[in-house]
Amino acid sequence: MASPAHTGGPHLAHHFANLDQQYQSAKLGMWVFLATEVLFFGGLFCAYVVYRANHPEVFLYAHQFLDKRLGALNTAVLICSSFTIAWAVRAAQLKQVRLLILLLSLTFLLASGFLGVKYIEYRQKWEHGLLWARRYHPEVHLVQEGPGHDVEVPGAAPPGPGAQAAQEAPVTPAADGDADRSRIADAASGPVGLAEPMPASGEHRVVAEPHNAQVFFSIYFLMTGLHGIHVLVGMGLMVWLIALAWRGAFAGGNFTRVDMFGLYWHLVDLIWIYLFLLLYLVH
Amino acid sequence: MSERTASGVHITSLRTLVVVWIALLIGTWLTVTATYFDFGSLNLWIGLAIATGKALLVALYFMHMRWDRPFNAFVFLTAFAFLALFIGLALMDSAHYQDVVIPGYAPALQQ
Amino acid sequence: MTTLALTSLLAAGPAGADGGSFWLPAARSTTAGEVDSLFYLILGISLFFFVLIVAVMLAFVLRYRHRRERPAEPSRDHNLPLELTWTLIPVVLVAVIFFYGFRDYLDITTPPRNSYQVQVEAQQWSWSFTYPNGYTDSVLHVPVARPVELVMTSRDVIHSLYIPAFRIKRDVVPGRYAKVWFEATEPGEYDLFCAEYCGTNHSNMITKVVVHPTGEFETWLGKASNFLEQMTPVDAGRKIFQVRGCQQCHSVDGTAKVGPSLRGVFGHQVRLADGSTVTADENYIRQSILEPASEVVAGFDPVMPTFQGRLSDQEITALIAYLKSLDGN
Amino acid sequence: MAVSTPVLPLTDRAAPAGATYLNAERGLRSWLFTLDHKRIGVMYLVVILASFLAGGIFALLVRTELLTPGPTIMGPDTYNKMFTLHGTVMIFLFIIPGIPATLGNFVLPLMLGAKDVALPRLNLASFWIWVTGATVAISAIVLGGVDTGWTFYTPYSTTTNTAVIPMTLGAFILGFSSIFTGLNFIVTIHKMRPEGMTWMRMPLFLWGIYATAIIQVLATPVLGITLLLLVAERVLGVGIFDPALGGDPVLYQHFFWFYSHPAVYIMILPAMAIMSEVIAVFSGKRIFGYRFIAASSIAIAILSFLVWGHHMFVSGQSSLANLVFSALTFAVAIPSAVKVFNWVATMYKGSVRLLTPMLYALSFLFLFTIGGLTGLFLGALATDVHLTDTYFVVAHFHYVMFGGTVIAFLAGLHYWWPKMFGRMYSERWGRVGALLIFVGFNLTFFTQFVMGSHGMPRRYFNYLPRFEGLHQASTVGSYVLGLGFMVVAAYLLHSLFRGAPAPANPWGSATLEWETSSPPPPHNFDEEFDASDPYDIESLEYDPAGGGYRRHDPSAIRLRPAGAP
Repeated sequence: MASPAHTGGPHLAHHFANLDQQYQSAKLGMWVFLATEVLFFGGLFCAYVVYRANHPEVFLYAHQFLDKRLGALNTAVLICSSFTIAWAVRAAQLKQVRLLILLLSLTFLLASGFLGVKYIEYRQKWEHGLLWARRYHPEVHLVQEGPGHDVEVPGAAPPGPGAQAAQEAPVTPAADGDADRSRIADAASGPVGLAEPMPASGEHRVVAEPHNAQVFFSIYFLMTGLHGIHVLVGMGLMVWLIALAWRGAFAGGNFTRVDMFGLYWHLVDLIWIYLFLLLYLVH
Repeated sequence: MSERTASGVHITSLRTLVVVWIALLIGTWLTVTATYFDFGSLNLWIGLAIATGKALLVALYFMHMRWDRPFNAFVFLTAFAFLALFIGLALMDSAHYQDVVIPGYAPALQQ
Repeated sequence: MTTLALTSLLAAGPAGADGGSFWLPAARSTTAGEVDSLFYLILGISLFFFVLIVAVMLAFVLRYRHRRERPAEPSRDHNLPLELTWTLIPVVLVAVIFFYGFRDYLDITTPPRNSYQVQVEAQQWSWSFTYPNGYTDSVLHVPVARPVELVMTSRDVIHSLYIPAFRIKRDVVPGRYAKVWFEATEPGEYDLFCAEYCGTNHSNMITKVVVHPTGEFETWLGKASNFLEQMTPVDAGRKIFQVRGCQQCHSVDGTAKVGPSLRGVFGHQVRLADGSTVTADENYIRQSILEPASEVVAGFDPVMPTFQGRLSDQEITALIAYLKSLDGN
Repeated sequence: MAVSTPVLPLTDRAAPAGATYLNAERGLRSWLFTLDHKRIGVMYLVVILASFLAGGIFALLVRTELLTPGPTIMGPDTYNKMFTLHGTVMIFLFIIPGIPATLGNFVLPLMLGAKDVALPRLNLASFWIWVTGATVAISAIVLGGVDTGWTFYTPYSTTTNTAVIPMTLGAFILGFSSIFTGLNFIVTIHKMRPEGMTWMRMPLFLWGIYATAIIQVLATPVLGITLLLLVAERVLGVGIFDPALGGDPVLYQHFFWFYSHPAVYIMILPAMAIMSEVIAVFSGKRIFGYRFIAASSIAIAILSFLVWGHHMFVSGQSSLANLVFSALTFAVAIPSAVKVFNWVATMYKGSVRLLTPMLYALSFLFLFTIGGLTGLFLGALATDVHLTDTYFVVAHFHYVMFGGTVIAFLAGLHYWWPKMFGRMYSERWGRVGALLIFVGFNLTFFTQFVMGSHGMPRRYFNYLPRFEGLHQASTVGSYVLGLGFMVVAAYLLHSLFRGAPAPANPWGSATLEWETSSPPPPHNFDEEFDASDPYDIESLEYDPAGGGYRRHDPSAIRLRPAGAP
């Protein structure tokens, strides 16, 4: 709304009666946009719920390949970035431009840290072939080492029930009973570093890979990928805001744009809170 | 306690921000430790409860929902209502047609 | 007025062909009667409301036509009792329609216990029906007055088995079993369409349902299923060629279709997509039947499905004999 | 979100006295980067009508091909690409943006007595996103066309080698244009209503546009994620919807129809919005049952999200879901019926003027009633098994979308034409066009009801000989329809240059857009309004000199002139 050269108070557009009407219009518009984002991500959450409800064994089996500690770290990083952007909005309202620039840069750093951790996780999946459906060639499988403790071990998974020919005689299909679904206890701690080879001590019962385990990784990459794109877009907007702040656009207290960006960023954090729970903490 | 901008918009105090921030970090720690105890079928719901609690904290305090026009909150909740409708009906149907789905059918992956 | 003129103009329409009414083809299955009665119930309700609304509209337009000296008379702008009645009456009517719709639907989708089961396999642009004794045919033969259940699956995309005369339709989705049942009431031949868009020859994915009078079905099935012994290899090969869907994509008169024409192919050089040429002998034909994508003829897409496990060796040798016979003529 | 292109600041629109929004500024840049909702509405009108022309040509090609069973003028693949293009162009490019983007954009701020929509730059962004999306979608034609139908059902859409990705990306981008228009209208109606215009004193056109905006905002994002997943399916092979990779094609249909059924209400609600205005004005009296019509708009908007499963009764959906969706489908039929009854009741004791907009309104009532009633056949489970995926469905949705939305669009276009362009069109030719379209439409689509109930499947390039007669009648009808539209286009274009200058209020309507000149000045109004009654037609009188209507006491609804303290 404000023309960049303008450093006085917030600028009133010609078609509004007063500043409050203008601010509330921007606010309502932003909340409606956040509603569309909720429904946009909602499609993926629906795919998650449908596949998890109908194939729970896939999610119990496959989520153990995700590193809980990196997930938790990322959640903390995003929560901190939510804090810094909320404080930045406060700084903009109080016309503390230097503090605003510092806090926006801090949020930017935290966001890039978040993407860095995601890169590490993605590279691990890439190396172990744990990718989406068409490129799912796992080179790691779970070995049940003692009660309730599953551990990642390199080496191709044994042909689980999934490989059995799907073209058996077309009689009404017997439901795939739970008999051969291994009892996967939740891992006491996150899987040991994916890279380290498993000490071959004693006999270990290999956890059979359930049917269509690749669906979990498809949903994982779709959800975290789309979320990552939203983080990238957020980082781009932060650079734009820092540039505007540098040129003094917020000196006059016209904080609307920082406030709107803050709402967008909090929603990105809010969606990650659910992603972390649904993808990493399945049990 | 609550300051106001020139045009009357509420400014959240730093103390509130820090308190909510700490609460969120504790919430994250709580979610992770909750996975170490097995509450049986309740696990999912406990996790969701904690996550929703954290989400409410972010929405109410960080996103000013508590001091803003209630209609904005109503718009946000409507989105979740329609999402629940979509997930609910799609889940109801998919759960009821699993008996005719060929288990593990993925011919492109079998070769 | 235009619609009335229209309907009389079209009375000939498809109605005359098979003794059906203006609106519906002849009902030839036990459940078709229920569907038709519901259809006419809804038609009645619709015609009544349609004529009512249009008549009242025209009456008001004519009665209250604009004349400068006669402005609009004052009249109420809302009337709660009237508005409630014309809300509740439709609610009751649609509830009745919904109830009959669902009750008849349950009859349509619950097959009787002793129904005769036929396996159906839909693939891009042909149907194949496998009878309990293993015989496969591209035309659905069924006994009259006996419930028949079709257990269907698709090899590629979504198709939909639709028999208008029996008022049944069911999508055939890959990766699952679709079930539909009917009990034919009249012997005869009825159309069977594919009703879910499935590509280039979607409109040619048509076959027939032949309903045999009582007692004749078993004799037909007996004679048809051991055609390999009775017929000469060339005739058996021709039957397989027509029944198993080969003719949908390969012609025998030289014109290329989705696949190359097979006339005069046997024993001659064939240029492959990768530029090499190979002679079309028995091994090449057996190979292209079992692994079609391995040696694709130049200029054609590798869309032929594999027949691995769907054609017995005896059937393949009969097919090869048939292709040999295509050489000269 | 701000478009950082150099834009004319809004305040400096000190247009010379008497200048209208059309001639206040000159030059292409003043149009392409305008923030004026009226210019954006006119630009949308041009591109929307161009899309309608393209979609219409594809339709005529499809109908010409169906003159004879075998190939008539094209092969099966070309035919499949042609009906897909007809579907996608008509739906994503024309009818979804359609009325809200053109008439809605132009009339909404005027009806509120406002100077512009709440977020003008978002409005311009929405237009440019439409242009981008349309270009990407149309590029599918040059890349070989797409032959999946506008529904893109998997696994066919993931296995065909035609240009599915450009078309789906185009539709994905167009989705955002629709979201931004809806968002803009919600904010405008909430925040910019004038003095005295409470929710229950708002013109019914705004109720209809508001209900449409709710659906645009809540349904379109799910289309976005569905199309994105389809592109991911083809490019990466994520196996969510592709059964070859373990996905579930029926889940795709749930995703697709969760948007696409509310989308048909995005199409019909603006049409109903126009009907409430046109029928009230041309019956010369207050609308009947204002509360019921407004409430049913919102009821339709909400119920439209509950019924999508009736597109999937035979597609492998479970019987329980069929039961639920069939019952809910009948619930959504009630508000539409209530509206039709209210419109007919409005004409009671009125003074009905059969001008062109009213002719289209009467055609709407006739055709939409047929469309709505044939929905009963498709909502009942037993009859739907026989009728779905046949020409009966094709006829049903054309009666509702074409007979409903396009006919109402023509009514609205003629109704607001004087206000938009300051010219009157020729009434005589208007009536000829309306008659041609009405006869052509019925000949084209009533025949398809008969074909469909006799079992003629849809999307068939080659059909059994017994349907040839009906197909030929339908094709002849489509030619009459095409002729009708040429007549309408001719006299409307002619009126732009040589039409009689239009008075401010040619029809005698009491809503605020008629309180300013035709065409309006760039800033719409010079005073503020106390708009407490949009339908007090009694306060207007016919002024033979100006050829239009005038208020007895103009100051009755005017507060102090704008700007004065």
